[in-house]
Amino acid sequence: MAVSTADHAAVADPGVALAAARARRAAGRVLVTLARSVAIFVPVFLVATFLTFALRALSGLSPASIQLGESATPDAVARIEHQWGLDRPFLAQYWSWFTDILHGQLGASWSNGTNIAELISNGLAISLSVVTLALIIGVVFGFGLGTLAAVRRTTWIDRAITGFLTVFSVMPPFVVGIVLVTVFAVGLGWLPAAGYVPASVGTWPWFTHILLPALALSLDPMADVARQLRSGLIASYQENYVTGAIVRGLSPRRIFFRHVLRNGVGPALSVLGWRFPTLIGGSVVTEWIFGLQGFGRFANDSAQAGDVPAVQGVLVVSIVLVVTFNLIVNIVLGRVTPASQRGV
Amino acid sequence: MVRRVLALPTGRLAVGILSLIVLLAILGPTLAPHNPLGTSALTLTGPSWEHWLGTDYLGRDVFSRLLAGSRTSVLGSVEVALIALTVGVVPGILSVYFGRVFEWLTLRIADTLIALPFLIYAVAVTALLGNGIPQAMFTVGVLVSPLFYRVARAATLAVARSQYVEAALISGASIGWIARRHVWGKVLPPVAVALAQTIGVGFVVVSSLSFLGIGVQPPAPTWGGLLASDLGYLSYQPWAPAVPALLIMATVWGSNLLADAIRDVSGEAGRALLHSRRARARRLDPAEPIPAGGVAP
Amino acid sequence: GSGSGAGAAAAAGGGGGGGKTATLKWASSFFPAHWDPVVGGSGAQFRILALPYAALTRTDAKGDAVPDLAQSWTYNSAGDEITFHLRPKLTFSDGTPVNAAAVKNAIDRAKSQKNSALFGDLTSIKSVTTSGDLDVVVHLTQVDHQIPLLLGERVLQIASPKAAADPAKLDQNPVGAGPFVVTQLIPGTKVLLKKNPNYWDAKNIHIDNVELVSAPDVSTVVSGLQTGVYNFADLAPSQAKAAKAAGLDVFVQPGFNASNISLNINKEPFNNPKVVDAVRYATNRQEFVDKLTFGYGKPTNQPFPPGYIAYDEKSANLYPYDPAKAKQLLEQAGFKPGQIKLDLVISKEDPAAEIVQSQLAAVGITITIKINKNWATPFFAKDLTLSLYGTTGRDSAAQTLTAHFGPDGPLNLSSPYEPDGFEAAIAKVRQTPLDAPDYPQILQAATRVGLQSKALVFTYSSPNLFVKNKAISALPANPAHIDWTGVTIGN
Amino acid sequence: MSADGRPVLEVADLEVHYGLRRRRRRVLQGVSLSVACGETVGVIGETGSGKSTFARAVLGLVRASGGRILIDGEDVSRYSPRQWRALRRRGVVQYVFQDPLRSLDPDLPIEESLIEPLLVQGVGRKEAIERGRAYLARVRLDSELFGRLPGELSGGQRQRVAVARALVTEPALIILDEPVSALDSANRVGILEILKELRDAGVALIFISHDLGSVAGVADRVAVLYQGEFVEVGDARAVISAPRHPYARLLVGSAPTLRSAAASRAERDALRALLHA
Amino acid sequence: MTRTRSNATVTATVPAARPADPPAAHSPAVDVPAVDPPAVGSGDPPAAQAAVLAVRDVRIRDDVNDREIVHGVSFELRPGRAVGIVGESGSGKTLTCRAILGILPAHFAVAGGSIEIAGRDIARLTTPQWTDLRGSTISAVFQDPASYLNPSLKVGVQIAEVIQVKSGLRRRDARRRALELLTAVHLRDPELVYDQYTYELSGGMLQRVLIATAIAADPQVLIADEATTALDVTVQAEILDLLADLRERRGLALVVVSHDLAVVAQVCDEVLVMRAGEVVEHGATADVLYHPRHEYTRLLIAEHEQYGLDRYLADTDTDTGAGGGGEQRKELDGVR
Ligand SMILES: Nc1ncnc2c1ncn2[C@@H]1O[C@H](COP(=O)(O)OP(=O)(O)OP(=O)(O)O)[C@@H](O)[C@H]1O
Ligand SMILES: Nc1ncnc2c1ncn2[C@@H]1O[C@H](COP(=O)(O)OP(=O)(O)OP(=O)(O)O)[C@@H](O)[C@H]1O
Ligand SMILES: [Mg+2]
Ligand SMILES: [Mg+2]
Repeated sequence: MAVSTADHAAVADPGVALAAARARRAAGRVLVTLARSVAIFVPVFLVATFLTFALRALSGLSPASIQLGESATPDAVARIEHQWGLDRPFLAQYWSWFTDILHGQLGASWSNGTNIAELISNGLAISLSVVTLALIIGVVFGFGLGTLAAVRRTTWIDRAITGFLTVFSVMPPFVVGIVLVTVFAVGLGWLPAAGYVPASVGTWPWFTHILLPALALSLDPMADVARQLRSGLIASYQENYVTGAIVRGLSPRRIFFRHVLRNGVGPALSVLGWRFPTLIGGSVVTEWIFGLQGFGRFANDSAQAGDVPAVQGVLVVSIVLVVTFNLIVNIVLGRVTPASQRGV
Repeated sequence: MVRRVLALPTGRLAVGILSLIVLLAILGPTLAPHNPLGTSALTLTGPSWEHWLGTDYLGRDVFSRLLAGSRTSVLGSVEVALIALTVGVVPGILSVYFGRVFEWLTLRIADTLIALPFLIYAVAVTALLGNGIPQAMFTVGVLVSPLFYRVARAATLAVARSQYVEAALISGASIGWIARRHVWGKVLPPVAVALAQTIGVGFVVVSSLSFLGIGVQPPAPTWGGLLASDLGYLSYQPWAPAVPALLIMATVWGSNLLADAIRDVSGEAGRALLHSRRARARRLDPAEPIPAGGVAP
Repeated sequence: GSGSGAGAAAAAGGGGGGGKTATLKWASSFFPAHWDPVVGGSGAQFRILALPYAALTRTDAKGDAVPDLAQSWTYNSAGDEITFHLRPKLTFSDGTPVNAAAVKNAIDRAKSQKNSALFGDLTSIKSVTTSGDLDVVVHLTQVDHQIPLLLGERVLQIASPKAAADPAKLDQNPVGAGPFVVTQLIPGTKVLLKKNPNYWDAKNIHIDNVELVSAPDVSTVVSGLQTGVYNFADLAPSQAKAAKAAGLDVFVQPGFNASNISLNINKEPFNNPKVVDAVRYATNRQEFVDKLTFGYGKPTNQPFPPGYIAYDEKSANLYPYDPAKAKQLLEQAGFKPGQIKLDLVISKEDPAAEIVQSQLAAVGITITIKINKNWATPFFAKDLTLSLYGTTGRDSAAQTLTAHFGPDGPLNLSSPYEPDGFEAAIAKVRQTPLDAPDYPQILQAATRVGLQSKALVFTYSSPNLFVKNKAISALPANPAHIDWTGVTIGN
Repeated sequence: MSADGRPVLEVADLEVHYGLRRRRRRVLQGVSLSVACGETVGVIGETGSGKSTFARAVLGLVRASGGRILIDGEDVSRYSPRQWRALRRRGVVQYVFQDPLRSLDPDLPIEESLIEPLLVQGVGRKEAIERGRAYLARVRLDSELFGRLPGELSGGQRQRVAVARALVTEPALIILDEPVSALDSANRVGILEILKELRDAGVALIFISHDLGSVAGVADRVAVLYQGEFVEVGDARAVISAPRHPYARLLVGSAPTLRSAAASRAERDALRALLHA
Repeated sequence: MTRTRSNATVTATVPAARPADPPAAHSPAVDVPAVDPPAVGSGDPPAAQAAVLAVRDVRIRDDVNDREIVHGVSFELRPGRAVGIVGESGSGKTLTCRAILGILPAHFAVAGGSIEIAGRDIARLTTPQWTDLRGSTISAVFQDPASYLNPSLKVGVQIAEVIQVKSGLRRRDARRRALELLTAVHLRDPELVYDQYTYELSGGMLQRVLIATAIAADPQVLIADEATTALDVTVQAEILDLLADLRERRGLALVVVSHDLAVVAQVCDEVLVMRAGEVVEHGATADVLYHPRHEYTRLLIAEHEQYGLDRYLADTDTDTGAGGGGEQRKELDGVR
């Protein structure tokens, strides 16, 4: 008895040590991914912010035309521009803008003088709710459909799914939005047609309010994920290791979930990283339709109003969002397919 | 490649749809029965013999406007795709061969452009720098170019590291030779896929911009613009958006189908697919698409 | 499951009938960017700012000035000094008393604050003094009997001087003495207000809460009302049919909106009066009304709709639609058809531009529509040759006229040009008390002179359209103003 | 032996590293070899000992980190890509890749891959096809296979295509990396006979193989590579029949023959022990 | 008649002389001590002597150009026995193996004949039945081992997976068993290898891992299609030892495809010689390799001998008489 426990301990110990080593290696990998992504992030951020800032100089817009309305005489314009410091040299303006950004200051809106960071954070909760839900819907259904199509490929199921996906993905989001409102809100009365209720008021109202916009937004990523997954899976089915797994007598299900999916999911996941900016962009349209006062609506309103600092703020925030999201995707990707860490 | 695409029913369908659209783009403006800009007192009428698709809010013939708008619309999204193509593919391929500095720079630029949500950026740029389809197209084109950059680069990388390129190198082949003979064939299908996709994206983006009131240059008609303005008069003509929407969808659908078909027939997998189709046609017993293992090896 | 979503929506939208809290849910396309009335200026947002702010005067259904914070006013005999007598014991929502000092502060601020959008409207005012706690004496630069109309809701909403000590803060936290008090404000998107119990006319305000949000796309506004997300909204004329079909009330708020084609006679080809006349004859006003307002608007060739006190019937047919004559005039001016090519610069997409384009094309003038976000800068710098403008009008007709026809009028694209005799005619208007029997004639005479201006071709007057849930009772028909006095929200 | 003494290839003190910084590992060290015209040198050795790396270094596909390589008298160790291209285009060296599947463009019919070296040299297409077919016939490949993609051939068929491609430019030096591993003995003999003919025609060959019989039959000299070093270089028959270095002995001892099985595990373990000692 | 093996480690003493039975009808009386009965319960009585694999006149057709590639291959395999397939490159050896495993490339099909694994006709197998059969009854190892393992899973996990699925062991036990297997295939540091990915291992190591996966569920038949071609002879020797070991201890039956006649001679009891899809000769190894009847076989052997190591080793024996491995070798006691 005693011997056997001792034995057991002796066996267990190296196991624990090994597990620890494994955990350390995994953590190391995450750190490396992180470091690499940050190394990418910094130049991206620099270039993107510069581009963003250059927009104002190129646009020649000024806060005066927004603020002054009918009293926008040239004198008044000059006065306002001076007040905003727009008569300083370009690089000096960029520098102070950039240092402000580093401090989390996005400046004040031209149209209402409010702190842009505050305005954006107001809208962000809404947009992120919608975008996240859209992403979840898109990913869940995209994975389901893509998988089904790949497994049943070249059958009518595959063709039906691919057809369905293309039809849905090619509908402009605003058409989808209006159709959804007409059917589910006005027609069936199941869901509210517009507006937003914060989750603090109640999870269910919150959910019902964001469901339609999220649906409208989810079709595109759904189609894309499904399509990528389908071709990824098909490609991965052609690999020898699948033959190997068949020969070892693993069930088709198991082969699919453990072997094919793992290797075929890469492109679909990296597409997700890509999709995020598109979704954020898409929220411009959906929020405009669904009367949501989110980030996209803010972006559109500011752009339409010619509120350059607000637009710059929007771009900076979206860059940060996208980069963060990509970081997450990269880490997930790294965990799912360690082989992808080689080379590139 | 063309023949292989045409061998697929979906390929034929895609090519059929797209040729119709191209025909429309070429002939559309001359086919228009009415002056697409000519207003009349008959506004927002339903379909009639005189106006097949009714008239719009200014009393213009919708059918004529659709026809007249086809060229601008198609050219617009083709322009997006071509801009993205040139801006993306060339540096994508060169990044593999032009040394580390170039590689690093282009990679960072591509990362940057990816990070910019392009609809927001397109809204920003066109709103701030002036309205007009060309600006919108250019912006969108540049912003989606990383897709091409990545696709081209990945394909080129895979080829560049392959032994058959080394084999060609050992025979004294120049970079140009290798690009023509080995790289091009591998890069082309994914680029074609990306191109077809981008044409679709172009359409959707332009119509979204029009919907937001950006990028339209009245009174010149575009499908996206028509769609967007029709949505404002739903109570008068609830069916009106269907027509431009269908045209847009058909085009995008056609390009996506084409993209899928190209993907399906390119490379080894494509040849295998064609073989199995031929084989199935020969085989008498029809049902046995999946080998006994339950999954295709 | 499925029902509860609708239930939530309905509960949110019901607005509390049956004696519970009455909530106004207003989706506005003109959500104010600024809540400091001095900065906000006199554009369309004043209707919303009128929720938290009150002014010295307001207008009644006839467009006459009636008491608001001031219970009465008196002119001196020369007519260059007016004294407003305030209601006693009123306070702003921060507790500061509404007194003469507060009014003086408001006027001074409007005249001198750096980012004031109002100083152009107040050129008649020389200075303000207080006389006792409740009397405000306004000293004028000229005899001007328009002041009670001028210092109404439109131009002089009065903010608490204490809050206004920090204008930037006021801009996001309005403090006034109006019928409602702002409880929460999310800039650019949403504002919540509750009834102000200390409003002087609080007994006639039957709305407990207001939720004001920025409206979604026109095509979904109606469905928002239908599903109870809103119960009141601005309405695009094209949606009126849908709104009616959905069982909603569509009502036309009387107003004095008027749209025009602005010409710059300092530039080619409008320095040739024949070309200007050609444009005048080429304009078919009825087409604008039919295609843009869906029958809700009226054609007008003056800066206000027909029926308005300043509307000059005698000038109604000044330049009737006559394309043949227009062509002839162009020919006389030496222009062949298609020879004139012009850019029509506008700030955003507008079907009106397409109509102008097609009408001018019919007489041989080729127009290219240019949409320019930066439009305001060249327009107010008078650099454009051809543009469009629509004004919401002013309570004071004299103000409307000077804005369009005066040499420094912001809407006069041909500054410093003015029609002959306009200045004298306007001065006469100002010198005439509003209740003088010949005031309308004098005013219309000024309009007549103004209409000689070659810088403006008026086209049509579009109405202010609103849509509301039937539970909301009818609104008072005060021109251009939205007045919630007496309005109830029931079942 | 037909070696005329003039070296086509001279490798002195070759050193090759793989990887960067922390992952940097030495794969070859102090490798020296000289191959004369008409001489065949066999290279045998353990998996992963660096045989392919040696070949790739000689061909300029990996950069040597030390030592000198002279091809046809030219020092190529510091050649620029342009110089390499000029040298290669002359068709002086050719290489048969170890993995024929990956060294043939999967999208090109094998005939196209085959004539590529000729086309690069500027030979007209028609002539190139003619010459290419002659070589395909020479490696006994059925003419109906010419239009197939590499993926549609059996292992041995692919390998013969790869060999034919190396021969088609008639180079002075050919490095063959496992050219017969996937071939049946009849086809193997065919290839080996071709190699012998080439050798007799004055072509220098480096023949890398696991098949000791083939090496012994074709090579004049044999080099035994073990952990990145040549541990034994000498006359082919002598090395095969009487290996001296423990590894060489292990290698020869491990090979079964038709008539006798390989050495028993115990014997091999003994040799291994000797090796690690 | 019966051959005996002295010990567990394989020595060079492989099959004693056997009567030249007609290959298809091996006498059931032969050898092989204590073999597990077939794991898959079929209707057949559990006779140890029954063929675990019976290939009868299998024809394989290419549907694309509608041609028959393999024209009738037949052999039977009993527990503990090994059959070798040699022959011309492109003659259809790999296709035959794939047909047996039910994994022919897309447009190939078995056009005639039958294949029985453990008494069950594979033509009638459903997918779940196939899944059951593969791994635990029949398994395979191919050339190019790297591509047959999943690049994104640790190799150890892939072995453990088979054990878990096939033997129903729990994760921890499966891991222990996998480590045992890694030790059994003579990998030096099994714990380390367990946690490595394919790209971190050399070809020889991978081939051994692949064999470990293939035998993880104790199959009765193992198909080795050129499994040692890419390996150097020292590694090859170890792998052959391993296979012999498995035959010995578990009664594993082998199908060995190789171009190296020497390997076949060392491992197999029975040989098929194929050429252009045709089996030209079939018989006991000793008969076929040492008394070839068919002309092609003769050619094959002659060609092999031409570059066979024997020549040089024989040289040594006579010339130097010492030094090389030659004199330590035991002659294959085939019929000479
Ligand atoms: N590109 C590379 N990067 C890093 N290491 C490499 C690379 N290529 C080969 N190696 C390593 O270098 C060593 C030598 O490899 P090489 O391919 O030269 O061996 P080999 O002798 O040809 O083996 P085999 O007989 O299996 O072909 C091996 O350990 C291998 O893992
Ligand atoms: N995927 C495929 N597509 C088309 N033909 C094929 C395919 N695979 C094999 N073949 C053809 O089938 C025939 C038999 O091939 P198989 O791979 O069985 O040969 P093999 O005997 O294994 O040869 P080797 O010893 O060279 O590997 C060959 O002529 C080959 O060209
Ligand atoms: Mg090698
Ligand atoms: Mg084979």
